[in-house]
Amino acid sequence: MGANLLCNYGESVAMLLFGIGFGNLLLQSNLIKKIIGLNIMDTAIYLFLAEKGYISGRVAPIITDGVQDVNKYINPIPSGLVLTGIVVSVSVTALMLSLSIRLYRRYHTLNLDKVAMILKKEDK
Amino acid sequence: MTIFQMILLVFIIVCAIAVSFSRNLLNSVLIFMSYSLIMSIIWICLESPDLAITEAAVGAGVTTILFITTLKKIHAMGAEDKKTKTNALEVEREAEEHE
Amino acid sequence: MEFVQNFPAFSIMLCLFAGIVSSVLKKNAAKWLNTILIIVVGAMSVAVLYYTASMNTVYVYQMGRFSAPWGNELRIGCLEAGTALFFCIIMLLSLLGGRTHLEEDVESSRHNLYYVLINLLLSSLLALVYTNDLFTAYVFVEINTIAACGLIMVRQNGRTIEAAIRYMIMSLLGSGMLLLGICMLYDLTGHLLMSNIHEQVLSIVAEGTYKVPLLVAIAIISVGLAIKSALFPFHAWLPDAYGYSTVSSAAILSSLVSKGYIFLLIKIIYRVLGFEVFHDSGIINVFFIFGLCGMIFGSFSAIRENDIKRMISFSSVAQIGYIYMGFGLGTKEAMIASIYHIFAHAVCKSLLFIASSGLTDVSNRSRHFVDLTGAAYRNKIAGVGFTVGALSMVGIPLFPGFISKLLFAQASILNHGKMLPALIVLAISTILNAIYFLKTVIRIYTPVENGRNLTITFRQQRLFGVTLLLFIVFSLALGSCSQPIVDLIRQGLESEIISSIPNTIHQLAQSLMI
Amino acid sequence: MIDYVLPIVLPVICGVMLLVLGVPQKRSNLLLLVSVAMTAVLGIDVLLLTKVSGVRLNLFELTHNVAISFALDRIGTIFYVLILVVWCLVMIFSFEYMKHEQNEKRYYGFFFIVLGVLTGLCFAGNLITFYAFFELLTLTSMPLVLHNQSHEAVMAGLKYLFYSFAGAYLALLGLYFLFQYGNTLDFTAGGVLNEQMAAQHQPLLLVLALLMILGFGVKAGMFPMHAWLPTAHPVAPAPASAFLSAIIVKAGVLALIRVVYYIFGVSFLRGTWVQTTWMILALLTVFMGSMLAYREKILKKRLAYSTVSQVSYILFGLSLMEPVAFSGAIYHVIAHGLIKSTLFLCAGAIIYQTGKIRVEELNGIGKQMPVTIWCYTIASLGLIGIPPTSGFISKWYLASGALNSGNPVFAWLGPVILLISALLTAGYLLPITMHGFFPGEAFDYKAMKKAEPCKKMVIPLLILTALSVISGVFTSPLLAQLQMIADTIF
Amino acid sequence: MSKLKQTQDYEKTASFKFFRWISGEKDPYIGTIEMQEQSEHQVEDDTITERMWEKQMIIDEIYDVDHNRILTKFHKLYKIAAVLFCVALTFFLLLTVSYLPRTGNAANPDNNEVAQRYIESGLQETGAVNIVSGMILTYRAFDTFGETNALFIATVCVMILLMVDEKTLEERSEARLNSGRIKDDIILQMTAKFLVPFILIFGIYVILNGQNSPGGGFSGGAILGAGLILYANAFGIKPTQRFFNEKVYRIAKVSALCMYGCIGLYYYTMGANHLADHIPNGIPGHILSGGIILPIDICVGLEVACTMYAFYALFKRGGL
Repeated sequence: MGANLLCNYGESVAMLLFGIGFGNLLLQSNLIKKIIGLNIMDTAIYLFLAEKGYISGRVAPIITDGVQDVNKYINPIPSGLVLTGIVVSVSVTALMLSLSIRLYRRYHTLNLDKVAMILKKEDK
Repeated sequence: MTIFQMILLVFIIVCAIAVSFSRNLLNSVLIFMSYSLIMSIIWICLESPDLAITEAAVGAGVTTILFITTLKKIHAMGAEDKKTKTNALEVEREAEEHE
Repeated sequence: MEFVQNFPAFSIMLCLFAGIVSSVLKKNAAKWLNTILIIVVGAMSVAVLYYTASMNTVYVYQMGRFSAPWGNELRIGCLEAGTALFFCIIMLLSLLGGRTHLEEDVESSRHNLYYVLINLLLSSLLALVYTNDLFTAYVFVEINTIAACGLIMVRQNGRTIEAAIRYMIMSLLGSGMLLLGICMLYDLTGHLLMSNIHEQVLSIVAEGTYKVPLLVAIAIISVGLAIKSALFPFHAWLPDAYGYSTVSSAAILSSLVSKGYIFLLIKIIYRVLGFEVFHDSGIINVFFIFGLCGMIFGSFSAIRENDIKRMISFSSVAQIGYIYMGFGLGTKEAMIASIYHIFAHAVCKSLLFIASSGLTDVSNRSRHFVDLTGAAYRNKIAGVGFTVGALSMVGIPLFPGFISKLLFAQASILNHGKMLPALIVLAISTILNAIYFLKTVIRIYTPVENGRNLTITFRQQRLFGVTLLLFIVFSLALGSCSQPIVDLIRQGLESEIISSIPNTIHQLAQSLMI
Repeated sequence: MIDYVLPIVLPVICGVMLLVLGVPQKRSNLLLLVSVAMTAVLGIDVLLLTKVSGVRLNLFELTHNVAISFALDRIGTIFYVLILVVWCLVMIFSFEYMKHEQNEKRYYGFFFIVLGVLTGLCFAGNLITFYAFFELLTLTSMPLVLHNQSHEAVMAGLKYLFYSFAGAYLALLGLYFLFQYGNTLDFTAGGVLNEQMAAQHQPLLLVLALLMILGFGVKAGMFPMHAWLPTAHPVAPAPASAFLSAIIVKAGVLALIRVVYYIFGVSFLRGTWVQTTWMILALLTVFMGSMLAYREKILKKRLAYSTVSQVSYILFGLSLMEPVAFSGAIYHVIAHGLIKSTLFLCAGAIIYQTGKIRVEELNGIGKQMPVTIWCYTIASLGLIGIPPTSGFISKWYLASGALNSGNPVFAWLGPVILLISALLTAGYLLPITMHGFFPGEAFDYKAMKKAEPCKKMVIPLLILTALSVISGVFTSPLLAQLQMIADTIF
Repeated sequence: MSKLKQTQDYEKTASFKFFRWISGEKDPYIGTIEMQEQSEHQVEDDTITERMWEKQMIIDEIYDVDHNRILTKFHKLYKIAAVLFCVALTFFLLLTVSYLPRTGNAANPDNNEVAQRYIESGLQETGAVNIVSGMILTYRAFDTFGETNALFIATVCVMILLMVDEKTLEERSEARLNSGRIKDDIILQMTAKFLVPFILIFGIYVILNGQNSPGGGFSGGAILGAGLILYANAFGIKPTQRFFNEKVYRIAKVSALCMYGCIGLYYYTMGANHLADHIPNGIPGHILSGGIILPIDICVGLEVACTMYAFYALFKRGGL
């Protein structure tokens, strides 16, 4: 184990969240919960990025009274990436939700195991 | 500041776990909404207000609306796994007119 | 700066424009727009390919005012241009071949939306091929995933919805891991452009700091892309997704989408990490083992199948195993073999899918072997097409499959540690391929007496027949005179390696000079 | 260019035309078509064969240093002539025979294609080309096996496919390595191995040699992987099975000659454990094949087993790696090709006329169809090795070659086993003649009626029999040729 | 009968099998990959009886474990494997974190010349006070355009899935009216009447000030969309359609995206070919400043607002 686990508590939390979301996406049998897990996973990554961009004692990268000094503002790049990522994840979420609506209309359940069983029966 | 951040982080983990283990779908969606709100607060603490605004509008606002609309569509606003026959029939009809 | 050099950016933007416009067009207009678009993009790729191959250059195209470490970039070599051209050809042929099925499977109010998906898919593939920026790659990977999901579920019955959901879940896991890996790399190197990341990675490795994070980042990125391209243990979503979607979707998915991810992986291996760094990390052995398992397992489950399309899909699992086995061998020869196999498999697999659709048409829409008996007599051209594809998969000489197997074998002999398992598994999986494909060929050529099923002559489906003929000619050309293609791939890879120790100023000067 | 490509392409074109063209209404028209095509093909082949030059032709490159190239040498010529003769006679025979089989058109078409592929096999100038045509041979000869698509025929065809592909991929495994260890893959007498690399990796190369011998031996029905042969040959229509066990099995023999004498080279293999293993397998196959044939009751299956044993005579002769035995082996290729096709055609004639397939039903068959049974008898005498038939010469050379190969064990074990197997051959072939001509008292001559087949079937039989005798009498020119070949490769 | 028994054991012995193989009677195919006859492939039809049958089937059979023991066993195994995988993944990630550079440390590798240039000369080069939006819209413009297209293609997929054609839409709303399921929630409507204008104005403000203050196209568009959704939710679809129907939606979205695309193409080509561009950066801090940032922000805001509302409407009633 390295030295910085507790200094980077933010990242550690982000990784824990990533694990939780991953687990939800893998383990939850209900589709809605899977989708929530997916969102948790994405936000965890964004949290990680934002923590990485943060520099203690500096302010948001919005130029106030014309000071353009590196030592005043935090790193703007991660914020930009996260901004891009959030939009992508919301579009993916909407797609998954509409898919689950259709699945429910067809099979009256959101439990993928049950759907698999129904499909088995259809084959027979 | 860091104390506040730590509390928020602990809270967010609690939210995540609670989402995973709550029986009722509506509850988990609501918990997830609060999760996004806390996330936006954390981002304000991390000096990135753009993210905070976007997360509050997109993550906590629109996504939650979409989730809840979906729950209405799949008749899961009540308890999850007890749909009565009549409910089922209604589902059939609605599904028919949707197809 | 010659005008030709703008073409990659133009083609990507054109595809996006076409997609946007098609969303409000009528059905036929969207169809024609799409066809013309693909042809134009192909022509542009030809021009770029000629330019890069003749001058043997690799140039960097900055998307915007700002040069290398600050702005987005494209990076174009002959390998990229050739791949783009190939993707265009395959996509055009698959669409033409599956058009009649498209009419039936998709209700007419959604046709233009289908073509929107196709255009955006093409744009994302081009961007994956050309880009020089990891985060751009991630964004377009997402577009690619969503478009692929749309292609699966555009034919709306329960199975495709379920298949689309499984596909989405798996590939979202994959892209999550990919994004996390990219973020870690950014945190370690402070860059997002491949070339700059590569410099920093080299220095990190030299200093020996951040060993663990670098290793984990490489691992996460590789696993994410492997999940998305259905490497063996992660292939659960594949048979349904390919087997039940409409024909051209199945052809495009199996031959292009997964290949796009694999190509991105190749770029990351060469341009971001550098081949040596990747080779020294243990990931390469994991790829090797999983590739071998995939080759065997895919063939076995294909033998068990009774449904022709699912059988073809399972054979895709096996073929992707070949490609990753080539990565795992970890020599340049093996990499060349893998890239050649990407091309060969793309051609043959789309040919197989389209021909099998022609066969199922004449056996009243059933895809089970028993009903396919004698289908080749009822639809002759489809039978011939299927036979050609099958022979190529089995690895009969004069077909592309044989050449790729030959290249794999020659490459694996150079690597003494992995020579024996590679060769043995190669032989075994080839025999398994022979079993299930030739079984099918015999079955479709077994005549039946009762003529209850309709027969389709060439005249009734001119477009279909011509497409299949083009496919057959294309695959024969790929198999019988493969030398120029292999040379092109080698040249491209060498340019990747040479310029994989760049300094940005020099690149800028070069791009100014040209 | 033309003299190599045309003989390969023309039959294939004829076959494909036959396959895709619509079937004519009257059967006679089809036969007319086929015979015209046949005469054209044969004429052109013979014409080009007279003016073919031994120069090498590189058609095109698959990838770098993997070229499709043709070169015709003496061995190839001998096989080619044999193939042409047997092919056209069997073709004539099948004009009549195929009357009671379904879709003849496909049969004739694939017969033409197989001829083209075999021509390519004989002309092949390097291992890649040879391998390509070998695979194609498997694919194109399979439709002959599963001609009447009964379930067992299909399963037999699949079995044939499985065994052949398994063998071919064993060979391919060796071929991959030869890219590294050989200077070139062009067939050159005495081997192409790179000396110092061969010296370094001798064990590996020996394993490879064994693999390739086993792999190509599958086609020749050698012991461990012979099981497809007795399954596949009987289910085919009689002319097809005649062609299969007279010629297509010989493709495996040609492959072994190419690999052993033209790729690895005698000097590399002689005296190694590979040679010993090969000899043991060959002799085992000889003995086992005759035993199985002896206890087999169905005529065609019995003939198939005898093919297993007789082809292994050839393999034994090759495995001795010794000039006289080599000439004997090649001579036996020709003898067995002629004789075995005769025997199968006789069986076919019997089935066609009387529908009897089991040996014990054939009581008094000689009274019904004397000419056929006489041909059968002469041919079987040849196969047993009674002078003055060709079988005698070949076995004589094989035995003497075995004796003056300095090998302590096989010098005497070989001839002994050959002798035993010859006795067994007599045991399983002659009873048909005896019971056929002397049915015994129980047989009533009233019920028996003349069932001699028509001329289209008898004439090929007579020609083949005559050829098998003639090739046994006038041996000197052929032996001279074989001597020259032996001089080049030893 | 004992003899019979003997033959049966004999058939089990290895010697018998060996001999069968020798004499070529052993067939590797029989029973292994033989092509068995299958049952007819049934075409699935979406009749209501079919549905009911399935529903019944779920209720009856799926829930009891005995019928599908293997499947449940497989699921248990899968769950265990997945849990192990997740735990291992989390552990490795934490390990990685423990080796990563410290948070908030100014000397980290990611605070390099790139960030420096963005901060120090971003204002002059882009004319944006808000460096983040300046960065994503000029320096990294290509990413952002791709992301907008991701949003667009997601809308297309949702349309494919949930769109129903106009006629059924009409009669369904008729049915809604007749069945008296019309929205009349006074509190909600009053609140909405009071709130919606402010929300919309705030959204527009956020969009227009994207280059000067936090926010920009995406957040502002999302706010606008939220306002529209609130309005539609309070007053029902019909009043909303008076000013925002499918036609408006299509026109707005396509024109916005095309506009964005044209600006982007112009910007890329001009930049790549090193030609001068003619869009002034303006005075930093003013509304009309920031070169291409302001128009792009407007386009993006329009597109995002349309998309968000379209998501809601499609989810709600399968059409705009």
